[in-house]
Amino acid sequence: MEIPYNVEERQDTGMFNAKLGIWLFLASEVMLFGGLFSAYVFLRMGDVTGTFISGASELNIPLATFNTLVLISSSVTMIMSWVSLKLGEQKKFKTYLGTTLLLAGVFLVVKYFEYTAKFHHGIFPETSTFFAIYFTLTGLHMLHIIGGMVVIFYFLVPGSKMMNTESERFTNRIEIVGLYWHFVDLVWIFLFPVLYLL
Amino acid sequence: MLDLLRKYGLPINASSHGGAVDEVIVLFHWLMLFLFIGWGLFFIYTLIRFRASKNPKADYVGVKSHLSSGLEVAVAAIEFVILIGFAIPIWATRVNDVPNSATGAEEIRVIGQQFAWNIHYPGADGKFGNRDLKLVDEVSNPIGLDRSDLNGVDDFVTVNQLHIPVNKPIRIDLSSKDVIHSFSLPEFRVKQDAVPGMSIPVWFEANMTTDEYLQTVEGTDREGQGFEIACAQLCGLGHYRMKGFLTVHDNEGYAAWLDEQAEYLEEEGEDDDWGDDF
Amino acid sequence: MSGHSVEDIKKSVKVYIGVFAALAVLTVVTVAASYLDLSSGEAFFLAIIIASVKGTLVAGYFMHLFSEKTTVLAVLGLTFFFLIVIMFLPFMAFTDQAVI
Amino acid sequence: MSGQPDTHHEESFWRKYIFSIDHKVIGLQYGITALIFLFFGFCLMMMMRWQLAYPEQPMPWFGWLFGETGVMLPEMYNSLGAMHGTVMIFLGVVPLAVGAFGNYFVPLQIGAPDMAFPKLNMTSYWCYFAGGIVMMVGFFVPGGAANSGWTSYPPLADIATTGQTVWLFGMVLLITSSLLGSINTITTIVQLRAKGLTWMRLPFFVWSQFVTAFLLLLAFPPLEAAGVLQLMDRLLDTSFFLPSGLIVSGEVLNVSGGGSPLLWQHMFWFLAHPEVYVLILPAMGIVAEVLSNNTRKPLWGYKSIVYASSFLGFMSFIVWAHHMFMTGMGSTISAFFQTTTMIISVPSVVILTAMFISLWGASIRYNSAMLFALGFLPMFGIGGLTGLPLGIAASDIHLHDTYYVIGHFHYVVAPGTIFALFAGVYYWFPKMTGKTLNETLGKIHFWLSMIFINGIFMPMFVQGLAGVSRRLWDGGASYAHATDTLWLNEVMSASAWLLGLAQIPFIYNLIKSMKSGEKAESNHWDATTLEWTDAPSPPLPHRNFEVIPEVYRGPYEYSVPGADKDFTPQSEA
Ligand code: HEA
Ligand code: HEA
Ligand code: CUA
Ligand SMILES: [Cu+2]
Repeated sequence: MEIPYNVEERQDTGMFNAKLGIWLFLASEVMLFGGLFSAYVFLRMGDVTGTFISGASELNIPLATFNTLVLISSSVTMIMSWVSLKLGEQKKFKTYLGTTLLLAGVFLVVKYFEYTAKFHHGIFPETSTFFAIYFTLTGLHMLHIIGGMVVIFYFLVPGSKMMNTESERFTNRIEIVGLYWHFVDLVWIFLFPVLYLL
Repeated sequence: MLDLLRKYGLPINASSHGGAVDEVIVLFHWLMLFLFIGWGLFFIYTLIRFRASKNPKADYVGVKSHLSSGLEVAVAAIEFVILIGFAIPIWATRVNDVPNSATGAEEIRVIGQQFAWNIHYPGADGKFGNRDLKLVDEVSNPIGLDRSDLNGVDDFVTVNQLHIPVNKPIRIDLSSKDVIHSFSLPEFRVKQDAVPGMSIPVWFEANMTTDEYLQTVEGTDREGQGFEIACAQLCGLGHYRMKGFLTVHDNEGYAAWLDEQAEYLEEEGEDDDWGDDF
Repeated sequence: MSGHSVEDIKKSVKVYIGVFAALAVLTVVTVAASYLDLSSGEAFFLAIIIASVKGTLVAGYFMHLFSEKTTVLAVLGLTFFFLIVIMFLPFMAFTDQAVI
Repeated sequence: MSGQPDTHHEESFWRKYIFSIDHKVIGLQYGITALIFLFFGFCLMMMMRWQLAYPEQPMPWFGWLFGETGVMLPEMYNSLGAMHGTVMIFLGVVPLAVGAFGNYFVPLQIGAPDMAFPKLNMTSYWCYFAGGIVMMVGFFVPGGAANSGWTSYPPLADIATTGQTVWLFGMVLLITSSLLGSINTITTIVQLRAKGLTWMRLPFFVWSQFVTAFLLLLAFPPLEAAGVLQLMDRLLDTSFFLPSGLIVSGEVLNVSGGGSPLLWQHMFWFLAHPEVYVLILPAMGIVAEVLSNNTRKPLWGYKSIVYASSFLGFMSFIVWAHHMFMTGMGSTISAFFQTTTMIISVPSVVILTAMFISLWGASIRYNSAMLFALGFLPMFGIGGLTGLPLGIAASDIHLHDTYYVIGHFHYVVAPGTIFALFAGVYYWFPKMTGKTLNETLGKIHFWLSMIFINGIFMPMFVQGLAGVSRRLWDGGASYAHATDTLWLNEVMSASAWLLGLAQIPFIYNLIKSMKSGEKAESNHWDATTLEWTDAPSPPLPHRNFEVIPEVYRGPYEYSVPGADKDFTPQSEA
């Protein structure tokens, strides 16, 4: 006996199961990052020595701006890949999803340079509470990027067989990956001004 | 009810605000007792009357009246009366109306550490000397008092010995050197966490001297044991023995004690700056 | 969004491109604004407002929240409320602290 | 996230019992693991009670655990205390209430073939299992298991021995497990309800699991964040929770400083207060099922209970700082939290009141399940009522961090939640195994437990009123103000050990009945809900029902006037 509403939508809720599942997951993610942002606010308000202001001024704004644009672009290619699937254009789908993966890679590389530059200047998490929260937030965000990349890679190569066997289900899955990916983008949209610009 | 609670543990109250705290405790225990007995009687009655052997056929509807909603509203109302009438005002006087030496209070600083209470008195000038991390020496200067600061010259520091005058507001600024402790005086209805990185004031007014108190415990198991400072927050393996002593003097006694401390300070010079009276 | 026809989807592609442009522009605006000589309070609000606009665009269009089902919206509404709580209540408690 | 096709080929032992994706097997796995942990937590506590009653005397029989002298050292006591709290809550009660009962009965009660995401379900169990193992590893690292209380307040926890790091890793796994589980539960309840099973026809147990899942979903992540921060503090020398200028054992602590210990407390209690309702809501759900079944009448005020529990869940997110009144809280914020705390007591009163009133006009069958459910009511009453003076900052001055608090919450969790869980075991055992438990043994178990559990916890209020602090290695022996109440320590400890003995009939009963109990009918208790009326006992592997049932009425249609029997199943047209 199949579990109902795995692929098709339930009438009264208008959703298939995984759609609700991913939204619930994202809700918990909101609270996870919310907790960390809360820590940021709390520590910043109690920061009498000004480490937050002086710390932020040591970050590389141009690089981060570039990274923001990279991530936004990857969000667009992500949604375009889903659109292509909907329209049945499988080639285009692969191109778009591949580009997303590539952009995510670019983001990581830039981040790598940012981190190593910091380490070279002797800046580590223990340097001040500002850098502690900076490394925690960006590090956790990076883990989310890496996780997303693994999943995207899966659907690009080994998992793409399903595209032909169960196309509706595959489209649903890509939609879900997309939701996750946009969320990761969204987190960065807040991380960027909070850490770099304020 | 107060007598009942006294019988079941609640210690004697030796501070001027303690009565208000006790009053809230008493009011709540009345509410609790009332609800518990009321529902308890109902409960037992139904259990007996509606057992299956006696009442083989259940009634689909059961209770029709909505009296219970009234009861719920009543409980909520009583809670709010206690909340607004007692709780919030009491807490406001606790944290907002903190006296200081200008308003006639005795100011003392207490610095917790694993596992002792350092008590810092301002000395005759009524001003606290600066403290400096670098000066901390666990044996000779546990709080890092800076003797070169003019205000600090006559300060003295005791360990685990808190002495206060009776019938005078006492303001204690609490802090901690290492982990969170909690400064608790059960007989005075005083409790306040000592959080490192913060200095938190707590105040009270004793209305019973240690001598008077000792008379009340004469002939009991507690005979001869005066007031104590307890640590209420887990602070490590010595948490259980982080005990201090509180002595409440009458005014002359307190003045005499202060003089004695000042003398110690002069005699022993800068190396050993707390009284060896423990 | 499986109910969408091909027409609808083609239309929404245009929207996605528009959103992309808006996001890019807003990113530049935030960065530019950070070089303005604003007080820290003003800077904070400006940055948060821009970020919120960007966030709304992403959530609303890319994540289809603007046309999402009530169940999801209800869950997110609840989450958002608690997000505000965890973000600001600890900090308010902190500022109300007896003496810091 | 895939549905499991209905495969009929024989599955290997591993597939069937270990890495099973059938919610019933996973439920049983959760149940057995949780019972073992519960028992383990209980053993930790019995050792602590020796030290409390007879401070510094070598422990009989188990003294070898503490080295040559056989005396439990303070470090060890603190470890046992922290681990007792952690094990009981995170490894015992929550997995039993949510993981076991929730997993097993939510799909059955809503007429679903399985949870929405079976593989995710398996992953949650294994995360939980791994978390449990990691927690246990703590006992074997240098310095012993975590010893800073289950609350792990920094700076103490930041500078504590390695066990604390292990504890944090364990918590991250347990949190992950709970998050995955709650996503699954909510999706299942929203998506997989049988035809006709509208929200107001859900058994209250399902409602309680639904609200609980939301608490887990939204309250746990901030603690996960806090756990990560504490790990950073411990492993990477950051100072999120360490202010500047700390001096630990005479040395200036070499960190940047600038953090705040109170930040941890906020993030911890943001979870831990909702967590206590995670402990109580499923218990209330079980009690509601057992109560209506054995009173043979509908639950009185079903709707008000549903609304009250949802409101309770909502409010539980905004009362947390009542655990922090003594951290120097100002008057505005404390007024806010005192008010919300008083407000949150009202829905509990509503729920309890409705349950009491349900008894009126009943035809009460006194079986073991019912006894435990009835026992729950006054015990939760005592626990809940003693929460009130704690919720007011003024009275909390005297009671905070004393045994009064310990008494308060043990009344809600031990004779409260644990009794409800026992009721659940007695009630659903016939469904899970197809056998019945022995009633006589069950009754002995109930009465002995009831007597001794009060013998443990009632004296705690007395000690608490006297001002005896909690977490004292010597049980207060070094304090003068504890003198008068010190003798109670022996009473409590003796009761605790006798309570341990009282569990023997239960454990024996479980094992014996599983092997050779009487056969149970599929609707053993003449109940109305789907798991009894439409699923065989034990339910079919891998799909629960022969045909997916359809629902026509509310959950507790007992003794409907004019009906031919005293229960009308939900699935009866
Ligand atoms: C299941 C767990 C559970 C539940 C349900 C509750 C319920 C409540 N708790 Fe409790 N609490 C804990 C578990 C729980 N608590 C734990 C574990 C701690 C300690 C943590 C630690 O520090 O380690 C704690 C600590 C704690 C504190 C902090 C104390 C301190 O540290 O100083 C406070 C303060 O407000 C509090 C308040 C309350 C209140 C107001 C309720 C209310 O929700 C209660 C409402 C219920 C009622 C009002 C009862 C209604 C019943 C009737 C009216 C019928 C009665 C009659 C008969 C039965 C005959 N609790
Ligand atoms: C769910 C939570 C829970 C439960 C159920 C219990 C149950 C018990 N607890 Fe505990 N306790 C805590 C949570 C819990 N506790 C917490 C959070 C703390 C604070 C820790 C801290 O300070 O950080 C604490 C602290 C605490 C202390 C204070 C320590 C101190 O401050 O120094 C004491 C003292 O007596 C105590 C005693 C007991 C006793 C006697 C029971 C008894 O009621 C036990 C009853 C248990 C049973 C009846 C279960 C029996 C089950 C079985 C036998 C299973 C059968 C097994 C199989 C079939 C395999 N507990
Ligand atoms: Cu200091 Cu406990
Ligand atoms: Cu609470």
